[in-house]
Amino acid sequence: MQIPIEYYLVLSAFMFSVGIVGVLTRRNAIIVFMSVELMLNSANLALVTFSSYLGDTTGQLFVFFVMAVAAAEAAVGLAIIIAIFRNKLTVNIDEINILKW
Amino acid sequence: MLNNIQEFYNILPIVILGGGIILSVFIELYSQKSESVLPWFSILIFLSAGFYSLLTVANESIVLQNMLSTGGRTNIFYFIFNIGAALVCLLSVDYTKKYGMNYGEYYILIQSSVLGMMLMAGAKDFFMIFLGLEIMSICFYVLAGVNRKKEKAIEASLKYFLLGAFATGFLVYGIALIYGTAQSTSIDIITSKFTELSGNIIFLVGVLLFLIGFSFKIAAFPFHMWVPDVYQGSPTTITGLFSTIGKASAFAAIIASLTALFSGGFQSLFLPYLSVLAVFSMLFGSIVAIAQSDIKRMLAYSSISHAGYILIGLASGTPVGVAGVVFYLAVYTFMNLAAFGIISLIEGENDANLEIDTYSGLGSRNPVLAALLSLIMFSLAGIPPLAGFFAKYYVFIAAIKSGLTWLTILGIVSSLISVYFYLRIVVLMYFKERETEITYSKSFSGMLGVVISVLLVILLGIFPGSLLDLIIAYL
Amino acid sequence: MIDLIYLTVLFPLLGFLFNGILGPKIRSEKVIGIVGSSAIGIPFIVTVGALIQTLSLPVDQRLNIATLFQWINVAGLNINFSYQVDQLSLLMSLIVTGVGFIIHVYSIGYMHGDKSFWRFFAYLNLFIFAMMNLILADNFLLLFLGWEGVGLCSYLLIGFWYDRKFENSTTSSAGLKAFVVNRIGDFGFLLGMFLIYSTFGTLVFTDVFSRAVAFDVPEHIFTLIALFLFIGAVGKSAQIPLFVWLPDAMAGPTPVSALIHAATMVTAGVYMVARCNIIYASAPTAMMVVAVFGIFTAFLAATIGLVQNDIKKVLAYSTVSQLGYMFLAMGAGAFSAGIFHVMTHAFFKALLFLGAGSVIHSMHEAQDIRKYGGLKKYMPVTYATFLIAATAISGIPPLSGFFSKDEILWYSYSNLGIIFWLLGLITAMFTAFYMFRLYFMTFEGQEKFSAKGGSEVGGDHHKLHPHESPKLMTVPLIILAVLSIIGGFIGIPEIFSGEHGNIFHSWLAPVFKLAEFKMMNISSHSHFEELVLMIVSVAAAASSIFFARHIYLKKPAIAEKFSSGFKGAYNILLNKYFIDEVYEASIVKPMVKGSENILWKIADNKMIDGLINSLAKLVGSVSNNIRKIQTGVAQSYALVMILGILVALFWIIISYS
Amino acid sequence: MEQSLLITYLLAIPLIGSLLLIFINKKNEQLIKYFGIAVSLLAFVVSLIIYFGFNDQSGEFQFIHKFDWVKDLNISYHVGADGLSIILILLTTFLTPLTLLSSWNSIKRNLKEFIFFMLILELGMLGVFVSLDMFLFYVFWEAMLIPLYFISGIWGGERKIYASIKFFIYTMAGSLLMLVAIIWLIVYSSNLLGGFTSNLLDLYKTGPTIDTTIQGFLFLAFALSFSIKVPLFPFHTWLPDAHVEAPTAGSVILAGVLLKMGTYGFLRFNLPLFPQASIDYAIPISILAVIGIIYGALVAMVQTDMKKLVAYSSVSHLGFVMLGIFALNQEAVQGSMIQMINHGLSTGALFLLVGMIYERTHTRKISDYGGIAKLVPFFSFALLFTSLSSIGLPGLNGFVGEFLILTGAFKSTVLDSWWFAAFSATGVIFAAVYLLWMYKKIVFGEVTNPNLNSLTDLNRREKLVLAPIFVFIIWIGIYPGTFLKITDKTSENIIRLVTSPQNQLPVENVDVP
Repeated sequence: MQIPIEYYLVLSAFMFSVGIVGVLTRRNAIIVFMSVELMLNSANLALVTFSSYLGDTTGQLFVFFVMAVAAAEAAVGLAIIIAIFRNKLTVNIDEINILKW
Repeated sequence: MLNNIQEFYNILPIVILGGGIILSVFIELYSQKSESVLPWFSILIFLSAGFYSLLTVANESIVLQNMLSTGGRTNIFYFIFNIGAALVCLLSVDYTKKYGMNYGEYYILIQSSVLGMMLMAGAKDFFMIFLGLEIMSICFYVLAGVNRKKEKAIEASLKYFLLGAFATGFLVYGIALIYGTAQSTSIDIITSKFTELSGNIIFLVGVLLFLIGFSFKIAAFPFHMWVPDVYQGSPTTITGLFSTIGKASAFAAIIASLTALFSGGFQSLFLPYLSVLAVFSMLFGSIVAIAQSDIKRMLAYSSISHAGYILIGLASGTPVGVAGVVFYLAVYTFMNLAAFGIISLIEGENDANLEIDTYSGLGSRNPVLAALLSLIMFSLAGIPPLAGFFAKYYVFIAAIKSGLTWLTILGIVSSLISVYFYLRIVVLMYFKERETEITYSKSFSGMLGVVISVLLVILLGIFPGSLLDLIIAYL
Repeated sequence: MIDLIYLTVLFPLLGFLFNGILGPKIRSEKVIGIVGSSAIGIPFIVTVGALIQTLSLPVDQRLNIATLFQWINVAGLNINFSYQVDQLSLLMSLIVTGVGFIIHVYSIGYMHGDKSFWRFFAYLNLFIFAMMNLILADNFLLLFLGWEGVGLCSYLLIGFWYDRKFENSTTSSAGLKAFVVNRIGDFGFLLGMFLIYSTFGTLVFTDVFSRAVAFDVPEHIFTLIALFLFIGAVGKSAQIPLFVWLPDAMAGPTPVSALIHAATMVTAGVYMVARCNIIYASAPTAMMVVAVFGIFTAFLAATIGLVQNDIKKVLAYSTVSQLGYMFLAMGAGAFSAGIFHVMTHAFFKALLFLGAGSVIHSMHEAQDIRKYGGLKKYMPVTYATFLIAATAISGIPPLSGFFSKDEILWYSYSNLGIIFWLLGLITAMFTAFYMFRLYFMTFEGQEKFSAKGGSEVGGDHHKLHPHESPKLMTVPLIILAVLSIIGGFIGIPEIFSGEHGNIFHSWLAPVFKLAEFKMMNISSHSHFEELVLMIVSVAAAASSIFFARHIYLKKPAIAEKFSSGFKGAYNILLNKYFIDEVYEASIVKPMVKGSENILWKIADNKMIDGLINSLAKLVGSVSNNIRKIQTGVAQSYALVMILGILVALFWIIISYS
Repeated sequence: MEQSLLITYLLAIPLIGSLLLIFINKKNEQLIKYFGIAVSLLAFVVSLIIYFGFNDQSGEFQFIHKFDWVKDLNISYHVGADGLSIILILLTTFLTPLTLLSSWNSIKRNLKEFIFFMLILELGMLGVFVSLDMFLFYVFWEAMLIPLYFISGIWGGERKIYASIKFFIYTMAGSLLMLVAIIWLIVYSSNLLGGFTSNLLDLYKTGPTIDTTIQGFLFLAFALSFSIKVPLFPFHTWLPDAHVEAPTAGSVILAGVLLKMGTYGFLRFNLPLFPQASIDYAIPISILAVIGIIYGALVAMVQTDMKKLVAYSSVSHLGFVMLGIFALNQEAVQGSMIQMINHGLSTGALFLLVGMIYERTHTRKISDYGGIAKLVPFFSFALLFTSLSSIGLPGLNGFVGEFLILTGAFKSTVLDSWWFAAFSATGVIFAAVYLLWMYKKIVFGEVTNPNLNSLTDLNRREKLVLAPIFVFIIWIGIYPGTFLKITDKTSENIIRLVTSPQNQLPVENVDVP
């Protein structure tokens, strides 16, 4: 018995909103970055679900691209966070606010 | 893959760019004085790609298994991106020396970001759009923080990275939903299915999320918060890159993917979204710009309000509107590049001379620069006979043609407010005297870049027909 | 000679240009004087020639027009610089050029030694140019050009000695007052012209008057036109309520007062009313208004004249009063009588002023008659001519004053009623009284001027010894005296001269025949009544002369008793019923204060500017606190994005659920 | 219609002149001054050729020269002139050399830029008067702001920054609203004419077909922009500041020509394009004009600064012109056209004189002066003569215009009430009061202020500046036919367009966008 598609979609939507809440509430830059990755993965989940239900491979193909991009983003993001840390000895987003108004 | 030689010629600009990037990496690896060679090499690459695409604007075709379209509007965008990038490199030749950040990678990153833009502009498939967008964004995140020593730059790149990735999350989720409902990621198939899908809420949410992803990129009102900080933090030439061709590429992607959506019967669907965004960005941009004391931050807010004007063109949803948007992007690119070019020339060592009052009395001390900057300021304010005016005029025609008179009136209210803060710079330069002397670097290439862009602005102002006919011919 | 009439206008202009441009370079006053006077003399000769030629023409062809060139030609309005030579304009130009010439000669003497001698003659010639334009014009617009031109020249000439004080303010402010009050009158005249143009479609006299008869225009339009034009006349000829400028006009040199404020300019209003007789005739209410204003001004001015102590002020109020008489004549429909009084008044009033001028000249600018006395033996010619003029103005036969004034009184009695006649009689008595009061205080009685007292204004303080004025000044006096005597004989009323005896009346009759035809309401009064009234008026005048002689010659104490007795009344009259102060307080002060505080400070600066500046400040403050949204923390940016997204999602779901 | 390049030459002269100016080096100021005057005189000569070549029997546009600029929007460089443009061109090219001559030594700092901006300003003004393409008109209309902004900003008085920004934003606000109206009109007529066109002559055909309510809004949009420029009553507060702070040359050109742009705009665009709305709004605008006349005169009476007084007098004089335009009959419109020239001459001369005395004493306060008649006789004569022309003394130019306007307003069927002419005629009285009051305080009386004794009378150059203006003041006063003849057919044409708009277009069921 095939699991109806809505279950997966609800799961991915839930994961997506968890990611959003993570971005909004957490202070640490790395945690924020992880929650963004979480959002991306929830999108991957949705893509895979659609691809399997539609019996069409483009969705899965797209997931590969998304994962590749996520990896690249991770590399660059962490490099930036390290640069911030080396410079200001903190990764807490609230303290990174020289540029304002 | 390449089913015939003609297809190869069509995608030659992208090939030139790709080859350029690889060659630059080799140059960076093997030659010692790569810092002085690379800028001119990348300018050469950009110019050749730009003019080649201008020459072959006639042969429109779909290549790479209808992943990418070439010719027509795409080539025009290619031309804008490459000329803009060439000017950025020209401006940053001496600028990078001033800040000690003239590593070779700076230019490689610019070249790869332009490659990403070109992919986005010509995309016929959401794959290509996502891919192009990500290539560009990642290069931008790094370019923002190129000057590691400067605290502001790093902060800017962090903010840009976090919020950029956040927006990409929405984009991908949007694409997923669209793919789910339309069973394909190719834009043509999706547009053909618009009619029956217009009732499907999942599809509409998908399109909305996709649009939100890009609204972040073009800095429309609710998603603009990152712009002032990133533009102020990152090096001036890079800010020029972000605000001009970075924004233009985002618009190009929206046009590539969603024009069918905006015109057709669906205009009423997303019209409210676009016009609300346009109104808020215009008014917010110009009102807050008045209170700014740093010139880069002021220009950041002015770029937000210009995004609003371009959105008016999009909201009109007609081919005339799209032509208006393309023309506006071209003019806006050259205006902003000239403005940021002049600021980069005047900028002292560590962020000196960025305060607006440092510009007072410039008229008497350096008349040429002052004249160029005031020309640009008048053009940004949209005063004839400069290009800024014609761009706004054309966009307003498109808006009124599709009945958005009230939007145009709000448009002129915001441009009236913007006249004040653009004029404040001119007032400071010519009407006020300044006691203390400010030092600024003499840089031939920087000046050349500025002069070229100002000439382009004046040219487009006096003969708008030259570019406009081209755009309309290949709508 | 008629088509050379434009010379009468051209020569004064040339005189003005010559004196105006070359004047400062020519040192000798002789050349300037000769050029100035001949610029008026030659036009006098041309006018006489034209008169002779017109006399030779048959009665009905005596109106011819000499057109120079086109002035304004827009749509219906077709105005040319063209001059109309008919009985009325010839008569007026005779007066203007004749009396003008005499006064020019006189002023060569009077203004001797003045440093801007050339400027005086330039302005006088310009005045004659404007006056000739006024009386010779063949359309209302050219008349208006002359009308404002004379106003300008009176402004220039009143303020001629621009650095001298005049009654606690400067001569130039007196000039400005004259110009502004004239301008108020011109405002009314303008409205009259507009109404004429919009009803008759033209401004040329001949067409307007022929259409006035032909078109069946409702009477209230005629009344309105007449009243508007009358406002202009009131402004120009100093009737109530706009007469306040004439007494102040005495700030100018005496020849100016003689020429402008006695003989010519002030009579422009009377000429205009006479010229538009058909309009007034077809508006009886307007005629009544003119008459009432006339008699009331005459009476009021006469009362003020009784107590004035400055010689020129007395004459000024007497002019206002005589003008009142002329308008009374116009109001009574006796146009030719009015014009006759204009002529005679020009002669004796000019003489009075010139006489006063020679007195002031010899007394070194002292003008207060209480300091005069017994000048008879020092200045015989002035004394004699002054006496003739005084008797003439009082209306003692056989002098000209009697004929013209009596005719007016008779017509006012026959056309308007007993009250007008009675008031006219009382005014005549007052006139005789103050004229002879002036005469006796100046020429008769013992010398009240202290030997060593000098002139308060300029001049050296050497011992004061009055002397007769030089030849140049006395000859004009004599000529004018002769004219005052014989002037009356050309207008002898029918009862003495038989059916067509009154030459003057028959000469002007064609000009006014349209009005006569319209009025037709002459009630038939017998000659006997006319004779009786004539005797009564002469007796009244003679008695007031003796009464004045009794007070001012025999017992001056009575005058003191009178003035101290009726302290209040005396004071009111002396300060001319405080009219100036009333105007100042009621109109000028509120307007100036109002426009300064309310209009400028509040309306302009506060309201309009305030509104815009506050708008700008509002935008500035809004931008300052919106700016605060950019807190700098990346998460708050993300929060704003999410809010935006939620709103968008919410909107999509609602609109499509 | 044969193409005549005369007007293009007229526009080219100041443009090429200003560009050549850049190559003259800053040092030899004499050459710069002579060059500037030579260029503007050359422009005057060309405008005279145009004047003599103009056939005043036909009310149509002449000297048309047209070529495509932006093909897609059918925007073309389309210039031509009719009677109204000819007299205004003559006024511009007549006043500019005089202003340059008058600011011979009053402009000390960077003279080259000053002459450059003056020539560009002249180009902008001429452009506005000759352009027959709405887009081209708008380009010149706005571009002309920049040079004047710089002139009053760089060489102005103390509060020059506030005044120049206020002037710029004030005019900009009005013209932006007009831009929306222009675009709306172009879009609307694109349905009727098939495709965008901003050619004024075509728009004259489609304008009247718009239904009255929308026509009303468009009329108001245009009217706002022009009445700020005129300035009509409530929008006039920028004028006194702009005048006080601008240098002499700036205020002469500002008063002489720039204020006429507003009235020119009403005659060229508002009336013919929106005939029904013009008739509906004739009375409200005339009420504002009459208020402007009286308000301007009253406030002028209490001014302490000479330039402010003359500025408010301009508000009053242009109130007359507006009244003339909206009386909508031949006399009034002719009167308003001639009055534009008169105001240009008399107020221009007044500003020149104020500038000349300011050069000597560096104060514009009326109270600082007194009794200078003896010291500077020619100046006093000149000031009196100009004040009289400005008051409207018959025989001088002011009267001809004022009389025609008031007669027209009196008998105008559109206003159909006497009160307009009656109330504005009181302006004639106030004009006399404030100008002669100022004249009395400055010229007559004793010399109170000691440092006035060093005053020198006008030198030959200054007399040379004033002479031509005085000649024209007398010429228009005595023989206005020369100028009335030119604008005769044009005003007839405009009135015909307004009172009986014959729209050649077959009006199908136009769907309003």
